[in-house]
Amino acid sequence: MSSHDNMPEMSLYQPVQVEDAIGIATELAGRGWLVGGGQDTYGWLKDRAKTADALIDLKGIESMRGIKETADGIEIGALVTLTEITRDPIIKERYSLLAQAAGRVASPQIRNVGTLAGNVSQDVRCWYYRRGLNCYRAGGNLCYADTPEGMNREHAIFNASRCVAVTPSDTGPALVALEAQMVIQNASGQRVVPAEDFFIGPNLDIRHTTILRPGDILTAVRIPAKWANATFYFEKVADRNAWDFALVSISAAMRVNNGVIEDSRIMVGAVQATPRRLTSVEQAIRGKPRNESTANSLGNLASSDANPLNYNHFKMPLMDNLVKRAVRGQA
Amino acid sequence: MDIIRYRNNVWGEEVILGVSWDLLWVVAVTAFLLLAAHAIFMAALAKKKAKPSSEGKRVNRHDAIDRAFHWIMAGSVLTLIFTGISPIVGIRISWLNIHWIAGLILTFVVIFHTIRALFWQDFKSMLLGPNDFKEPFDESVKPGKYSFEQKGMHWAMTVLVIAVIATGLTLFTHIDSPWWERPSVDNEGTLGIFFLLHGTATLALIAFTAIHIYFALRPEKRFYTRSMVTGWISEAEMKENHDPSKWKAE
Amino acid sequence: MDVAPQETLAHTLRYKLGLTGTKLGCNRGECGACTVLADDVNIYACSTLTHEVKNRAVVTVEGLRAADGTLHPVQAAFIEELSPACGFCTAGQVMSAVALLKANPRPTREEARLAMSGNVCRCGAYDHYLNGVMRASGQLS
Amino acid sequence: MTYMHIGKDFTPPDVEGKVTGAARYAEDFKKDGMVFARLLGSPIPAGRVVSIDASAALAIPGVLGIFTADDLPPAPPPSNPALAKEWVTYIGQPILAVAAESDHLAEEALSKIVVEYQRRPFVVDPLDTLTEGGPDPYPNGNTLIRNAGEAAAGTTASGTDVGRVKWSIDQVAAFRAGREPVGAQFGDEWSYGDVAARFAECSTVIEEPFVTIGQPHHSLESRTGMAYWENGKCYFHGSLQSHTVGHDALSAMLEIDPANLVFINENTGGGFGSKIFPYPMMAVTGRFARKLNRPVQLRITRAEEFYIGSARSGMQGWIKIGLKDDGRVGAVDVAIVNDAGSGGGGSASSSAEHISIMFQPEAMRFRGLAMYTNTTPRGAQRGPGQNEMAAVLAPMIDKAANLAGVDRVAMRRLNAPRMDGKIGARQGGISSSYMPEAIDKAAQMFNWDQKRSLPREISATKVRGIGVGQGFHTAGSNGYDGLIRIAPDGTIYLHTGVGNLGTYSYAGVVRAAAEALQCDWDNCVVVHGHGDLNLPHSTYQGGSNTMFTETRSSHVAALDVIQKLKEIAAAEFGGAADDYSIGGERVFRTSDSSKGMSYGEAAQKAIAMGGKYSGMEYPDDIHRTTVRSVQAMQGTGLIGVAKDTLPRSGAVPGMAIAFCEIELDKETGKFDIVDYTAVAECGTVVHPKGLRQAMNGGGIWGFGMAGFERHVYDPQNGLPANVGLYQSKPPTYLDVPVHMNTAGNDMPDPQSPVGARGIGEPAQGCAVAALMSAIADALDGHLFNRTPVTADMIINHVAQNGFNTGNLKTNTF
Repeated sequence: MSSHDNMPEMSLYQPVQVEDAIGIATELAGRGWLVGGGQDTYGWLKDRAKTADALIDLKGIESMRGIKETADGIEIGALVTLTEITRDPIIKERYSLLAQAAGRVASPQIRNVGTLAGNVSQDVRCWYYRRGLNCYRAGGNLCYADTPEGMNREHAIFNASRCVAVTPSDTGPALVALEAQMVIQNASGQRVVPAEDFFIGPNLDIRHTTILRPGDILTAVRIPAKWANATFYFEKVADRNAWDFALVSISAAMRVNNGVIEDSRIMVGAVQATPRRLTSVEQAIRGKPRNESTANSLGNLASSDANPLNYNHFKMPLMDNLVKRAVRGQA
Repeated sequence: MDIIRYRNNVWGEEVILGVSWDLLWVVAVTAFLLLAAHAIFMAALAKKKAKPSSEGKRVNRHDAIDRAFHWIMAGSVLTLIFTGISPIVGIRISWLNIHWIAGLILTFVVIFHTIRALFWQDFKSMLLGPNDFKEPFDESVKPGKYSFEQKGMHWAMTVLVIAVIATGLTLFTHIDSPWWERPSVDNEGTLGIFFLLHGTATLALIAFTAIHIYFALRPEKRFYTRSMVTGWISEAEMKENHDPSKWKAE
Repeated sequence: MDVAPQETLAHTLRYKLGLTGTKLGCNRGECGACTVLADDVNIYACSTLTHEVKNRAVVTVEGLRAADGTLHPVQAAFIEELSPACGFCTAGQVMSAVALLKANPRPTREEARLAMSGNVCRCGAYDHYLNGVMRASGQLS
Repeated sequence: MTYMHIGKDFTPPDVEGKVTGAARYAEDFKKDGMVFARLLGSPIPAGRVVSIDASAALAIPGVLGIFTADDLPPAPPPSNPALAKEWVTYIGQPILAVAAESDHLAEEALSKIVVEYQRRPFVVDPLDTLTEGGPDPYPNGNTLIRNAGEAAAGTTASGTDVGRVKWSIDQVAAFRAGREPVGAQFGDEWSYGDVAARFAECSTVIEEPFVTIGQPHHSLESRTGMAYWENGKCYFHGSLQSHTVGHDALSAMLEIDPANLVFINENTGGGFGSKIFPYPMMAVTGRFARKLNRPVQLRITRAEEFYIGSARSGMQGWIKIGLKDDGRVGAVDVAIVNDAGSGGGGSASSSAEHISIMFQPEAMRFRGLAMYTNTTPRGAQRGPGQNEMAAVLAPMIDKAANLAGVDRVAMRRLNAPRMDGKIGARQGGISSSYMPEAIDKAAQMFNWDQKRSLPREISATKVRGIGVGQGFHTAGSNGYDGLIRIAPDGTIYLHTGVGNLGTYSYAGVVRAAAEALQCDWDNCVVVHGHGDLNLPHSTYQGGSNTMFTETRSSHVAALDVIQKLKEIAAAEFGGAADDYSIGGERVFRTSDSSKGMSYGEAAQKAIAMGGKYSGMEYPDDIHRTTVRSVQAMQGTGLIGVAKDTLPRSGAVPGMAIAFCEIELDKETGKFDIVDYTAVAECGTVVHPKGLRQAMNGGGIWGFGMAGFERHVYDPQNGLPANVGLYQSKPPTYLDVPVHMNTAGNDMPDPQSPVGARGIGEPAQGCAVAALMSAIADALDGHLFNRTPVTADMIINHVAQNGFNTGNLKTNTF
């Protein structure tokens, strides 16, 4: 078993036009690796747990930067850093949910370079998988985490399909809650996909967490005006308050009128491979006052159909508690 | 191109992971080329023979229950092949549950068929005897209920289906199901061998399924296919293709 | 100087330029010992390709002294507060503090704590580094 | 007592280098022709190396060679070999090193080397191997047995072997369930007093199980060495906590005369017990350099630091505590099984020692056993034994005190050691203790009386927890050498062989010499960190040991200087040495201060007089390391050198008391530490900022141990989960208090010339104990019986979902 600290030899492309980047990515296909902030790239490569022939550094592409207002909301360039999101006046004012989620990612230095696109595209954090073991997600025949004695405290309680890893993204659930649209470009053009469909679970593709395929580049994220200035609740519970990935996170957007919840989108992170939408909770609170009693009436509705592993039962009460906090509006 | 895929196990030892899916393309291309060659050969060289009439007296060839079995089996096999291949070729469907449910259906119908064939059907009519081997070389020898090719296809399918079922059931025990949780894997190499066998049998099954479908669709054999839908063939078709002395039709 | 395409900034600084003040604690972006500034923003040099910052102004701990040799106020304050313990994380702590004070010259202690939170100190000298930040920003005397 | 230097803040000379980046650590050194070495680790938890094929690696241009176990003296179990061959006992264990012209090439070579292994059964839980029929981590057993004399602390044990001990399934089951394993075999036992009789007198008796984790050190500098050979001498840039005390051991590892080793180690990026003595990897660095005849830098990765950096031993135990009506601890019975990893040992006896001194039970029994497992080797880590015991004991003591109806702090004060305190099996005495006063001081700083009556409920979901805890470690020794040189220009060179592990004690201790010499600190130069700088034989730096031990050796060297100054002055001005005094860096006739000379002039005179004055002669009881240093400085000034033979008796206790107030969120399992107050009972405060640094740093370690740091092995395959920092979870800025409030008790210990004892380790013990106590308090006294208590456990407890404990194990947190 070798432990490495050097990057493996590989080539580097630094295109300045998105079309060039797509061309290179298409040509390299599976042997190319897109780099935004790179914060979920270099560890994989240094550990030799994944390999690629070439890095395609997208940071030189100006068209993928910046946050701009559109007719229906805003468009955030894929290369916008998490720090920029936390500081952007429009996002802070209208979509504070996203700003809060971005502000809880990893550490300041990682937020300074880590991009929104990278945060939603990052790979799962299952420790077996990250060790470079040949599990299902790595193309193998088995899962080391979901076994009678597997150490799976951080793993999924819903929708596992052979792989039990969870989505590590803090901004992903927030984007789904805001009904964001993901703008994806490839050689045959551009397509716009709802954030909800952008994330995919192991039942659909055990080796990927998003619908992106080689040659696809996530160039921007659009957030519609629908949830602008809505009532938001974000909370992330992690072991340590810096660096660590969520044990469970909640991203909720609500339309509250005269204290009554007219509509809501309640998303939970880190309980399954994709952001989990709690439609049953959304229905249960529709038309109800946003208060303690509505929150308490939910009981364990959110976690009732969970399927916990050996060490992650705590995620059930934790997510129920976070849902209650979101519904009643305070910690 | 590899035949077998190898990976390191949890302790860095090289073990078999399974069959190389490159072979899927080999099988697909080979089967296509062979069948295309056969089609061309038949079209160009085979002498035009008048097709026996499907009118007239009907002879029962397959009971409804056996036809149902066949089509359930066909459906489950095709479902299994499609769901099994989709993740390999990059089709994103939620395949796993469909796959094992289809596998269980296949298992049950095969068990049903086996029992029925052994006790209620004319089991001997499917046995391959020395005489059967004369059939391809002597045009005067006509088969009983099943031709040499049909018997061959049946037994090949039997072996392959049992192989995929046996290996598939073993693999099924290694995933979560409504009845059990997945176990720990003591020996990844053994698991890999099951994957290898399942994959290899699947490749062969795909090839034979392709051949089977091809012949089922060939004009001169289509009446058999009809009989698998309707249950009967015409007396003319029977006389043309079978030796009534060997097939005591009811 | 020849920089390989995949080379990290930390590697270039330490092994090509001999700027060994920037430390490698984990080399995975999990400790902060390699923190440097790129255009006044603190980043992990272990998790940045040198080619990524070729058009940016990179400052390491060695580059903080004034032209006349005077220590940077953060450095002076860290000495005064006996902020470093073993010292291995110190360069990174200094750089994060410098980045913070450029963006926010008079942070509250809570703001300082958030801004410094990407730097682990295994010796646990956090209180002393925070004192140093408050001193460097003129809020502690 | 009014001191010139003691108790005053100062700026240690190495701080500036740390903030400017000029301070150099082992991996910052370059040497012409230097090559880079990397280790290859075992992918299997147990087995043996069958063969190594490095031909493909060696065929790469620039790859210079490999170094295997065959290049080292044999190291049969239970020694922890630098490179394994016949006995591979944990995943990540180094098998070989490879060297190349660049680090990049060395790493490329690693992936080209094919090692064939034969696997053996493995076990990662100490109770699994202890159970009859359970697998053994070594082919010949599961525990260390001594078949000869005791080995020195921290060194590779000699006269030891691997043996086997098993318990019946019932005994193990009882132990796991928190009951006494009746009749079970232990490896280490002691007791004093009539335990049964004292329990009979107790009105409150509790019995509890407990488990603590093994915790990786993860010093921020992953251990590195750079060695080269010139003219038969080995120059070794290393990373140790101690300096000269390791010299002979490192020489032995390299099989050279100690005179031919130059060990250079001015800065060390953390050690926390894992670098007290030379560690096995250093043999590879030095010997590989000799084999290749090139300077070799061997640096390891963060993951390798987890594997070979040693770790705290986890423990699993059972305890019975009896309190009398008035809250006095009548008797304690404790049984501990340690997880010794694949090497090293447990510290169970030290755990019991913590109880014996902190609560002075009238009678006590201890039984301990250290089991090997196929996990990373264990070694000393900040208060080994004592601190993890402090962690699990604090909430239990709270429970007992509450049951007995005594205030938790009053109960601790009642039982705290006083000047006549006793410790351990032999109930020996201690040098001094002002623990009751320290408790009073801390309770007042924390405002215990007011806080304990605060409502527990803060809001619908938040509860307050108030905790108190104590830490202890023996904190001092004696018998090392002090060395001082006054140069002809009057500069005072204070030589110390103390290492620089980040506590600034290397500078703090020589302040005791400056104090005795009554000299201006600006005229002093601290000489340390480089073998060519003529350093004395100084103490090992572990066990909070330095401050007491080395202020003594500094003091005796200073006394020697003073005596020589007076003799020189007497030779110049007549009379007896006793007629002279010092002051203002002069030695002068007490009755006529005009008859005197400056230190510089005295040094010039010393050179002229020769003999013992200029180091031409030296005491015959000083260590050979010191002898070499004196010899190298002969005739260069006034040399003061002496071995510490000052009187000493009893254990030297370093102690601390801490208070903690937390706000715990019952819905998320998270808590904020809103007040942390601690007082060190460590004698006179030598360096106030340094003391706070030690207390605060120890506090952070305590918080990490109590609530965050993890040690996880998968029992199915022996894989460790937390090789990286984000999985091991050392606390960050955001997990600890915004302010920490720490101070010293500042009561002098009579056995130190400046009254000082050490404090490094109790600083963690008191913090982890106080936080564990506060968590239990916030949850209505619920005992988790383990550390760490992470958010998930608190959530499970609050939810009462029954999923909290499972089997308590040392490697599954």
